[in-house]
Amino acid sequence: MAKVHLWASLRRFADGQEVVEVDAATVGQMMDALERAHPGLGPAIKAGLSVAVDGEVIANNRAAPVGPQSEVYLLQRLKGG
Amino acid sequence: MSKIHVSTIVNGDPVEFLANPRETLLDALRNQLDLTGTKEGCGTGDCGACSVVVDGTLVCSCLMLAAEANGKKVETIEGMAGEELHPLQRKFIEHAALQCGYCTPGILVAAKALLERNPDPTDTEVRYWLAGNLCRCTGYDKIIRAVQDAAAEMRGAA
Amino acid sequence: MRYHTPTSFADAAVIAAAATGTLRFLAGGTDVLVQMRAGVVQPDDLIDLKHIPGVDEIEQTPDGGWKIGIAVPGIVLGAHDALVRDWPGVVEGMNLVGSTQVQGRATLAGNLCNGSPAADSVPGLIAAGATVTVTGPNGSREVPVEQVPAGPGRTNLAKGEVVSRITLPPRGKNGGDCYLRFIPRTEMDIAVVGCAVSLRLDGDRIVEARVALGAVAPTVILSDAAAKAIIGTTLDDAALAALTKAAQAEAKPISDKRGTKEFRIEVAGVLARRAAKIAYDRAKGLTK
Amino acid sequence: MARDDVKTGYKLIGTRPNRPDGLDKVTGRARYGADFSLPGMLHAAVVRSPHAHARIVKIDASKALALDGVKAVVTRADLPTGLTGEDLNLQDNTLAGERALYDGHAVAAVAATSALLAQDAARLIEVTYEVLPHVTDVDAAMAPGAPVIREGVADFSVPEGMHGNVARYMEFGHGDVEAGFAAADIVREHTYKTEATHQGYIEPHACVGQMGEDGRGEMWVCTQGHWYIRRMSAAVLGIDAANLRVTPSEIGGGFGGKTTIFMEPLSLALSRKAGGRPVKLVMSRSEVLRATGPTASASMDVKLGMKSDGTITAGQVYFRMQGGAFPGMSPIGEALPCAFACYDIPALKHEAVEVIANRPKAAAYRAPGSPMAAFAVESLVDEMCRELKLDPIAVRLKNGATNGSKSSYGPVYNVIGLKETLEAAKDHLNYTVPLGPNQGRGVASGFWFNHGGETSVTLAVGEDGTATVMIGTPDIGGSRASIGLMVAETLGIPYENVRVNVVETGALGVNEPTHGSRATFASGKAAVEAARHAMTEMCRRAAADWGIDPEAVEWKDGAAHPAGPNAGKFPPMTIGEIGSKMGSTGGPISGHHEVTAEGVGASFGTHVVDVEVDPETGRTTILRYLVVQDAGTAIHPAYVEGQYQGGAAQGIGWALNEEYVYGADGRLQNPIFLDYRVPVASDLPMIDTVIIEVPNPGHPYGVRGVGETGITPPLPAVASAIAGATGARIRSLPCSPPKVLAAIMAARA
Repeated sequence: MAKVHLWASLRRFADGQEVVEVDAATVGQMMDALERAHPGLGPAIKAGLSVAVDGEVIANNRAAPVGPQSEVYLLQRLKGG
Repeated sequence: MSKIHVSTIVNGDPVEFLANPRETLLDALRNQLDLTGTKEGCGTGDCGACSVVVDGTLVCSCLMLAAEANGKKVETIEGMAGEELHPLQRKFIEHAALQCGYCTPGILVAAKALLERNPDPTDTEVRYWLAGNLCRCTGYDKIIRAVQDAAAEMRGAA
Repeated sequence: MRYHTPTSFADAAVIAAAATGTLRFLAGGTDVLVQMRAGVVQPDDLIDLKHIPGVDEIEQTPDGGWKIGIAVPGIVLGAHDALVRDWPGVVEGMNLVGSTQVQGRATLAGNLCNGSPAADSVPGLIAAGATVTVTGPNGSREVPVEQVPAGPGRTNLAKGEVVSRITLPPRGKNGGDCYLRFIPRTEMDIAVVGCAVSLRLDGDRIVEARVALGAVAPTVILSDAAAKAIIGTTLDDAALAALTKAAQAEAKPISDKRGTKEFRIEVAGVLARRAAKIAYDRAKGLTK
Repeated sequence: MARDDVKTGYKLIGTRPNRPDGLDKVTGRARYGADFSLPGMLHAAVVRSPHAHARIVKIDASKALALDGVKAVVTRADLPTGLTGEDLNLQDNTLAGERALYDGHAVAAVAATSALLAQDAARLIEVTYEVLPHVTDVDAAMAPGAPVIREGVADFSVPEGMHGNVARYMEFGHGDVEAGFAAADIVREHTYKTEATHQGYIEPHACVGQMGEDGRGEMWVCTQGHWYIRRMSAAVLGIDAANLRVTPSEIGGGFGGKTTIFMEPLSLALSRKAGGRPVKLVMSRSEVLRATGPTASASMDVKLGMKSDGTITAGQVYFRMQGGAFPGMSPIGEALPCAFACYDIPALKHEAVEVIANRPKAAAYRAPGSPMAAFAVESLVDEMCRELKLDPIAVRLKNGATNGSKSSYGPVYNVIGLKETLEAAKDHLNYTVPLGPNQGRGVASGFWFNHGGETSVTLAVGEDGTATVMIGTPDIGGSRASIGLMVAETLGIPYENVRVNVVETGALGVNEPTHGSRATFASGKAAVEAARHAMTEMCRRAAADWGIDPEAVEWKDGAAHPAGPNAGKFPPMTIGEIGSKMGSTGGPISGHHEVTAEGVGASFGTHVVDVEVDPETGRTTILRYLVVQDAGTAIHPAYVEGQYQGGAAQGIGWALNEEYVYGADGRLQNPIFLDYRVPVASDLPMIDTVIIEVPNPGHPYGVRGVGETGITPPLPAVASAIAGATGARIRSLPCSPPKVLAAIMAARA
């Protein structure tokens, strides 16, 4: 199970958990599983999220692999000037 | 509102057009004469993108009525290069002294006017002469270097 | 908008007197065109004064003073060596207006008649004791420069009147003047505070002085108190302190986007002190 | 053309050839937004609200429409209804609905046969307003009793009980900050403020739009991203994206401000109403300053714990930012992760709220959020270094992030160059020049994530062996040159044989704008892949000609070669030969690559500035300025330096004199360049640069992207240098002379 770290202000949508464990092989599956487990996270996910999987930033790729031992951090979708 | 007949020499060519009395020289150059190399950045004389030379004097064409150009000689960026680029133009390319390039025509026209008065300016003199030409991309560093390099080349050639 | 190109001030005055809508005179145009572009002013009549003979000339009077045409741009003033030698403060004030490009157009008369309390050329003219010739439908009169501005954007000229010439008095011996302004950048700003000092020496002692402060009141202040603070002195530290205090007491600024009231008062004193020192050194012939 | 150094073995990358658009730009031929004209074209003008907040009671355009030559007026009633989310915000900003939300908010637009006539007509459109209470300051907008300027702006993230103007909330962190503060020798806490600034591109927004009654249209526009213009304009007007063809002009600067729409759909709406005649719409400078995206203003609390040896034990920030009258526009989501991105600190807490105010809809501005965050955090780090008499570079080296550090916002830094920038700054001559009276030195580091994003590139091989590259990221700072260098390096052909064109929306797949420092990184990466794609095909053509297996052919130096002795002996087949006969070997040869580019490399820089402050007037002069930044690989070093210098100049402007000044009436008081004071040439010294190259493993040539980080350190570095010169710490930007003088006098008293 991949460990998904939620930033603090997201935790209230996941019963206060800092880390949610999900079964997923890709970033897309991970997002879908998160939303199924905690529908309150839906608006945040729909607003657009980036992730860091095992330290590497995945800006926007649902197909990027997630391993069973992966540490995943959710990040705001980033852009720039 | 009757229009005013304006007869001028632009970059050596005689041109005539009818100006709205409120029309600026900048708008006439761009819209009537299709000389769009002269740019508007502010319309208030604060950015220098519209710099042209009228009867030998560097001015902002946004601060002059088209009607006032009657009987005068106007030089714009389009008249700067002959068969070859002016040394300033060449040095601006070589020194990467432009990024977006929008301020570049005005700066080139202004720098040329400077070097005609003062062929060997200090960096400070270049900076103060060009203080009315805003550039937001370069931080001016490469512009000053390009002007000085062109000045040195022109002095050597003279 | 009607665009007029009279060839005499008498004609200009007649056109101006007959105008019923919004009227503007065009000398350098660096203020009028900005106002037109912004839609702040939409003149019905615009009188271009540059077709009047002599408006682009600088002429020395028999007594050693100077007559300056109303369409002489800053860049021409700055290149006039004899004028700069006599009145460096007047010329440096004008040359601080806007950019090189603006200098190619902007004029003393326009800067004065625009009515801005922050106009850079006006304190120098006032300190110098300059006058302007005002021509109206009924003839001309001579007016001290300090009596022209009435408040921000306004002058004391009557309908149909136009400034037709600027006259600087003879500089005479042992005189010097200077104009300094404070701006946040090095160029391209409107003065937050301005100060001009003109003085004359007898030996090391100041025998005449005029001090004008800009941008610290609705119109430029000609300060007797500040002048008195240095007249009779050698501009020693005590005199400079008195001048600082007098200038600060005279300043009645407002806080606005360009600076706070407190800042303007403080800096009015600083500039008065600095300008007086430069004018003094010029009067002594130590500097240009 | 010799490389600046030879360590990489590249032939072209690292050289400084002339940019392909240089000639057009020095001769006035380059066509920018306002330089396009079409037959039958009309000119438009926009009516804007003079009130910060007002209900629009009535719009009467009858007098305008009665003028000969006035062809169309559009108001909100001409736009479709039913939009939601950001599409609705974009539409609301394009033309006000029931309420005008800021000074300068567009209310109506008019098209006429000349620009002067359109301006006259705009003045004749009578709008009746009912003025409503307003608020413009970030802290005032959250204060109890502040008018709620729009109901229901809070998104899911805002906890119960916050002010009605709060639109978003964020919190994250790690470690035990209380324990960290307890372990510190000194704990210091201050509030820092930055005022809104504008990107200040010299080219005002401009476009020509044409649309018939069938809803099919075209637009020529200055923009950083024409697919964004297409998508947003289509949404605002309720048309299909495919029916709008958008061609980017040359762009006269953007810095993030041209990544979105402001008035572009109005040209199309007016055109449609005027029987399909093209409509040119050009903003004045005051319209740009009043009604296009400045950056957010910010109010920021920072708390840091430091041991006497300089070890930072914990950090905490609470940022409040307003991004105008629309939610989602302030960069809190960027500012927070940037706050401590340069550090490896065991315990951190980040919190931020976004609040709306009666100001224009903010847009991205060069490293959005990072300069403000850096001003707050780096200023406090400097204050504590001075208090503890520690060298600011040594403290940053001690606490700085390095390879393998876990970043403050989650990801682990792979290969980064922060410490290299600090070491180079420490060793630079500028750091050792003795300072005179009233002089001070400031140091700060800065960070930007960099961005990949949606990218499409196509490369076509010509019959003569040249290559045409079609990219979709408008070139602002020389990216056509850098992409041309990478393609030429990859293909092994001369730089001059590659032409890179920025093409319109009808000619290429979707692209994000030139933003996030991504053009040379992402379009460059995709262009290299497109070149490789073409190389594979060219190898296949050669193999077919030689009658050998395609795998037995390799590409080098601009030609297909048999790979190894077993492939057979054939003379190399050049790209020119392959191109000349491609019609008879299977048809035209192209490569293409479409990707959401990943693999960005984080960007770090360190700046050192020396200032002199006039103790009697508070005026600051920049004496010396040094930018040290990691480029990854500098493809075209001259344009890398240009980005560093330009970023520094913008940051200096932000630090010293640029600010939005609002009156008590909520109107912008300085909407012209006379009073919105960007640095002029005489304000600045030469800006020294050092390019650090720690290649990014996520790019074929190691590119990181260099556009944004440079604006970040100047804010705190300048303020710290002023503190060094005067003893007075300015915690509220800009460090304008009245503020500095007041601080000096207060410190003396």
